[in-house]
Amino acid sequence: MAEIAYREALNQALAEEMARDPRVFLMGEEVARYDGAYKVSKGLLEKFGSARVVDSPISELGFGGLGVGAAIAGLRPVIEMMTWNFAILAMDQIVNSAAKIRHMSGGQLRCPIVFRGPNGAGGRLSSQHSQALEANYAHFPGLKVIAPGTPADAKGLLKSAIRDENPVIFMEGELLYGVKGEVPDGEYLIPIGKADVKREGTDVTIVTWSRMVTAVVLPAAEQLAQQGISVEVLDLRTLKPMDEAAIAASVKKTNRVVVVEEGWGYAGFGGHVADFINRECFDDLDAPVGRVHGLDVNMAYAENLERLIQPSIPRVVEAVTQVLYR
Amino acid sequence: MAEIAYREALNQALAEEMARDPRVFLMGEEVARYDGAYKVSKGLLEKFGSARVVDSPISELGFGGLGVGAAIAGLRPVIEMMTWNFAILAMDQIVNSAAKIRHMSGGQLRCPIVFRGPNGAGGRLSSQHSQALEANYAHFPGLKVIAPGTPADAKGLLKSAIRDENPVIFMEGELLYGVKGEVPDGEYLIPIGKADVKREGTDVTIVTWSRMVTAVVLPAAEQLAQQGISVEVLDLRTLKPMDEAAIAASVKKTNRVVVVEEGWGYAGFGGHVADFINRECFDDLDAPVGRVHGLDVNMAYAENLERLIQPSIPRVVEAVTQVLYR
Amino acid sequence: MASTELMLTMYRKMLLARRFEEKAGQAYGLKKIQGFCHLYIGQEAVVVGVNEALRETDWVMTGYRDHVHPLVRGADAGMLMAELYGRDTGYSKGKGGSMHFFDVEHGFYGGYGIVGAQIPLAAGMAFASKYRNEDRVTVCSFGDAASNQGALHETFNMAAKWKLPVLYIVENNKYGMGTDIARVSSVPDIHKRAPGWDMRGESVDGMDVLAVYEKVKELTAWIRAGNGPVLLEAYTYRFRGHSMSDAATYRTKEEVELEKQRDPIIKLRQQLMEEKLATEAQLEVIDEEEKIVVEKALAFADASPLPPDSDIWTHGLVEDGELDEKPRERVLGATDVKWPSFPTDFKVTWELEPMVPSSSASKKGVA
Amino acid sequence: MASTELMLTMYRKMLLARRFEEKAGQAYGLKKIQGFCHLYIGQEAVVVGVNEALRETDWVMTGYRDHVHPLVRGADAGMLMAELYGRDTGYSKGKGGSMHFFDVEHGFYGGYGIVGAQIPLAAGMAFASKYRNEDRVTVCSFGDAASNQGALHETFNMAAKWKLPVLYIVENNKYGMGTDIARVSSVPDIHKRAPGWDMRGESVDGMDVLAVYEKVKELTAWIRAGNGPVLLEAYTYRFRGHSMSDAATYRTKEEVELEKQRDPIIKLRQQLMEEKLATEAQLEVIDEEEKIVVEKALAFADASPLPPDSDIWTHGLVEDGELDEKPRERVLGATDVKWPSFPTDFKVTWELEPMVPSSSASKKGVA
Ligand SMILES: Cc1ncc(C[n+]2csc(CCOP(=O)(O)OP(=O)(O)O)c2C)c(N)n1
Ligand SMILES: Cc1ncc(C[n+]2csc(CCOP(=O)(O)OP(=O)(O)O)c2C)c(N)n1
Ligand SMILES: [Mg+2]
Ligand SMILES: [Mg+2]
Repeated sequence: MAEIAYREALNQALAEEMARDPRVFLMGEEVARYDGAYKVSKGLLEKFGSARVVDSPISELGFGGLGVGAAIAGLRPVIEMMTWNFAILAMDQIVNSAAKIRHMSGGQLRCPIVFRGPNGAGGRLSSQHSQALEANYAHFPGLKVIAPGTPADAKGLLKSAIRDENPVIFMEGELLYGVKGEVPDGEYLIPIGKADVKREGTDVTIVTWSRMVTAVVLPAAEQLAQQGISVEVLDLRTLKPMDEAAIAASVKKTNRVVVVEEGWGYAGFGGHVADFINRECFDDLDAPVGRVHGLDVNMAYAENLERLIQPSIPRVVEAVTQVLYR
Repeated sequence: MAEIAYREALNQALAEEMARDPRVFLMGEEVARYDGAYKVSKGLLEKFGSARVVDSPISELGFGGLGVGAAIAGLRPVIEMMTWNFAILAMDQIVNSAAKIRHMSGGQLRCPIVFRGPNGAGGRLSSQHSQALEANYAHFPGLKVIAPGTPADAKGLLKSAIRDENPVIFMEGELLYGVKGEVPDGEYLIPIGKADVKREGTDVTIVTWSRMVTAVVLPAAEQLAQQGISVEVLDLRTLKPMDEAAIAASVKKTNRVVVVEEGWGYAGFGGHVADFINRECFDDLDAPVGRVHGLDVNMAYAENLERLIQPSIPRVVEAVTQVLYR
Repeated sequence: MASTELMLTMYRKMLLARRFEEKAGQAYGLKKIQGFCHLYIGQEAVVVGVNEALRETDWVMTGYRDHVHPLVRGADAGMLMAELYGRDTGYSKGKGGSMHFFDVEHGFYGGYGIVGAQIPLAAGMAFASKYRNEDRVTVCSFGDAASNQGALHETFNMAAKWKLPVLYIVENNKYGMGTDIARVSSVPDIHKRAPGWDMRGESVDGMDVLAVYEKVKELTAWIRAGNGPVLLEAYTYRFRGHSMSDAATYRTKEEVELEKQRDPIIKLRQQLMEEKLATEAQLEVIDEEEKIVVEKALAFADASPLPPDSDIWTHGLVEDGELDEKPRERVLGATDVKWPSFPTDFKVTWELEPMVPSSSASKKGVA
Repeated sequence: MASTELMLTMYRKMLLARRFEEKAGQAYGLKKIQGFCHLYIGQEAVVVGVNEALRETDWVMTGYRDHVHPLVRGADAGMLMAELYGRDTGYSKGKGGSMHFFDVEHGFYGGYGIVGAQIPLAAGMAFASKYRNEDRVTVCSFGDAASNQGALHETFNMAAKWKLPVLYIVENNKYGMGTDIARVSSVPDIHKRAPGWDMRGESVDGMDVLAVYEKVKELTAWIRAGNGPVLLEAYTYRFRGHSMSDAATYRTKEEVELEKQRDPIIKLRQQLMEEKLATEAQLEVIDEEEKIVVEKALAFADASPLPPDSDIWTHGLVEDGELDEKPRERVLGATDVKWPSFPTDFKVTWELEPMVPSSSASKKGVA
């Protein structure tokens, strides 16, 4: 097992799948000669040539839709959105074309495509560049939504996403690209829809995903352990479909839950998770499900404001303490 | 009090506000000479002229953004989206410009604009034309979201929305336009953010909004009354900000809740409501919050499938029975 | 030049389209068809002229005014009508309805309800063809009003830059819903915008099926030769309202009457007779035959069941191992279905742009 | 022709811009500024030439490469620097940072981070001006790569059709991030696309401040006369990377060196000296003075506090009765602040299109 960065894990996944399947191509802004704005596609142009690693114009709706067209015509596009903030421009093609073509055609067509790119805050980028937008896509039938938090999950899930027969929204963490972790060598696939216990515990379950896993929740769990509180950390990894069995099993064990997410709480994905637990695990719950999320305000540039708006270790610790009624 | 249709109530609101304030103008596809695709703007062109009632090209992103520019320059645009399905094309300008300009400018600018149009199913229109998309907008800080279910609420709230200093997402019910109801004569304003008890009851609260109020929930309540079950129907009317006090008060009284919405359940707005109740009214709850929502699938054209996919009176009755443990 | 046989084929197909649509309109009045229903009546010369100039292996797509595009490609009229009725025997099993026809077997790829959304999709299909080095043209129709969608600008730029084998046909019927295109377009002759994307732009009388046919023959040859995309504007007219619920009072009676004198079916009929290529009786027979086709289609749709209730759950996500639906095989048990199959192992030989070593790229993340 | 005084003003402003940006770059190296930071160095002639040709009452907006647009309009350098530092004394109280400068007092309306998003906004501002019958031009800059956004197509069509008083300036610095515009645009000379919208398109040497000034004088006069929008392409070059984190290795050293010989500041300096309009010593004094302005700006920013933590909650929604922030008044206690105020009672006299009775419209709902 090698320790590599999240961006490198993604790069491996792309390179391996492109080598394996000539139908796979990568398109997006700056993905080819520039190696990607975040260097995820480093070296791919040299390896696979200019028809398979394509620098697009700044035309998110256009190349997003072009990808969908290529997918229904038998290719397996990976469309890089420089960030999900910009992908809002392409949302129509994602939710009205990609997510609906199989259904509208009565099963005549399928649309195997991956839309991928960084999600969430990038560090002092102010409001237009710091949005975690998973809830918006998870809402639509016809899509799968993935948000890996570690290099290994990033690699294993991107490979599965590329092989999937459906449109997949693959949300990377803008601040995760440089984060390192162990990644199994060689062919490594993680099934879509399976959560992962990142830390076992008995007193309380924290359900989370993406950057929150390593940046906030695991350190908070460590801190809580020192106070004698045993936290189970359940990393959803896939948000749609959600691993309800894994959540239910953990709740059965700990009887208390906090959901931690980077994005806004209002109509956020955490509310969906909490609602599921409250309804389906009601009898196992000893306290209402707690939530920690980005404050429901636009992101500010100033250092102190940006820090305060985001979920933090102390806020997670506080939420856990609260559901434990301590 | 006159009994008028929902579309007429909206028309009155527009006409009155345009007469009152020359800064108000209406722009959108077919709003002028055609009187609006759903005839909401009937007669306004004649009354107010071609600079204040403007037929736009089919350019949602363009005229959506044009509206935002006009708003920061001191006008009060009402931008009609022929339906919210098409407004996805304009979403970038709504959530990245309108919702953020005051914040990004540190309070130098304000953006008083109303984006309005029909939301939800329209009747045998298949998947691309039958989406209830309130959750997607409610997620963003910087926006207000309104979804009136009756002609009176439509009029009172549209007038308030036009006078509001903030960007407002105003979602009408595509199948509500012809529905009639009593509307107070003359100046009639309803404050944004206030829910309304549409029927008082003691056994269970149904929280709902928009078309579900009259089409599904009130008839279900009537039916349940015949079984001796007293249902309180709370119409949120405004989804953001949500009238949390009204919800809490009703739950305190009934101890049981069902949330009913037309849209998808997965990461839907109903999950947000349920999560709020579960967390903030936990001690008042005698049963987990029940939910009824559109099935999490794309809308089909076939008559039977379309009917089954949508929330229905029997499904609401069943959900109520369930939270009552009967 | 079109042979007599071809002219008769085109005459037959235009009549089939006309009769099919007339009956669909009637069925709508009887509420057998519901929702939005956009008839193509008046515009038949465009789709028929285009289609006869194409190869079987070419691909076609359009917006929501989509009944006739698959019909003239060979789709089963009964199954199309059944889709309008929302029946299990429809091409999309009743999921799509009027706006979302798909007949992949005959290279018809939809049927899209978001104005202009098919424009980038078509470029993507053409991209796939070029990527696999196939000799195939993708033909994408859209309306005059759709030309003001930003997606068009973004797509035409890419299509032209990458020389994608796609023929865009703007079916300029003068109106987007109730709005005269000249009221909302700064350049209402849309093909005149083509130079802005360094794209070839052409126009044709869309009420003259032979002219359309000849023009598309020429343009597809040009596209097949690797010259890149073309925007062809076909000037046409819809004789009915925008959709079944539109009384179309924004147009004067006189205007409509004048346009009806350009009826493409009458025009071709006159030509066939004047040039003595067919007798009136012969042409009458064709009409009768096509009327029977449509009657049968109606009967088929009427006799067809609704989809099973459990179908609400199907065709959302593709499950492991799930195959694609082949409608004619499923419904009619047809054994002659040619379903597209694409290689999964091949070499990409297309160089989208001359290779330059990426060593010139920065090594640090940036934005 | 520009007077000597005006030439010296332009020289001074270009130097102010250059020195400001150089120091901002250094402060970025010291991590006093973080996130994205896009310098304008090399492009100063565009913004200065444009601005001197405008009136105080005209409006200006641009993308994220926005430091210099407000600076040359009269914004306080210290408060701009404080915004870059994310301090309470910044124009946006530290909420916006580098990409979101706003100085409404001086008619600078932002500062947008979504490529191309300012294009429709500017049309809306021009719409408002025309609606209120104001004699005002809105000027909107964007980059060469932004020209491939669909929003541009949609907006240019409306702006041209409605003859909105807006001047679009495409600051063609040859690259969008790391991509040569000619690699992704089928028509890389963007003004040549203008006829596609029936819009006047022009170009100018964006390294020649006098040429820019003269051209904009002419074009704004034309726009003020009611002729509609114009697209002006200014050919320019950024001497630095796309943003502070871009090493810009996608360009050769030779290319950059060659472009630097076109440095607009050196060019004007030579011209002033050759034409004996200023001595070297005089010009040196100007530079020294502007350096001091920038030093003071840095000192001001350095000495400024962070915004209070409670500011996370401010400027989300406008509360009842809440007034707009006037940054210079708030921070410097300035009393000479001219804040725009728009009438709330007026008559709209603009006829966007000749009135035709709407009685011709259908009375039934339709789509
Ligand atoms: C993005 C979007 N906006 C608006 C609509 C509503 N709509 C449906 S058809 C239409 C008019 C389109 O006219 P045109 O492109 O000329 O095609 P035609 O109907 O004449 O064939 C409109 C506005 C839509 N379906 N999608
Ligand atoms: C919609 C969108 N897509 C992508 C980006 C990322 N991005 C920021 S600047 C830029 C390049 C823009 O180049 P150009 O328009 O030429 O302006 P310049 O930076 O040269 O001034 C890109 C791709 C963005 N901010 N918004
Ligand atoms: Mg049309
Ligand atoms: Mg550039």
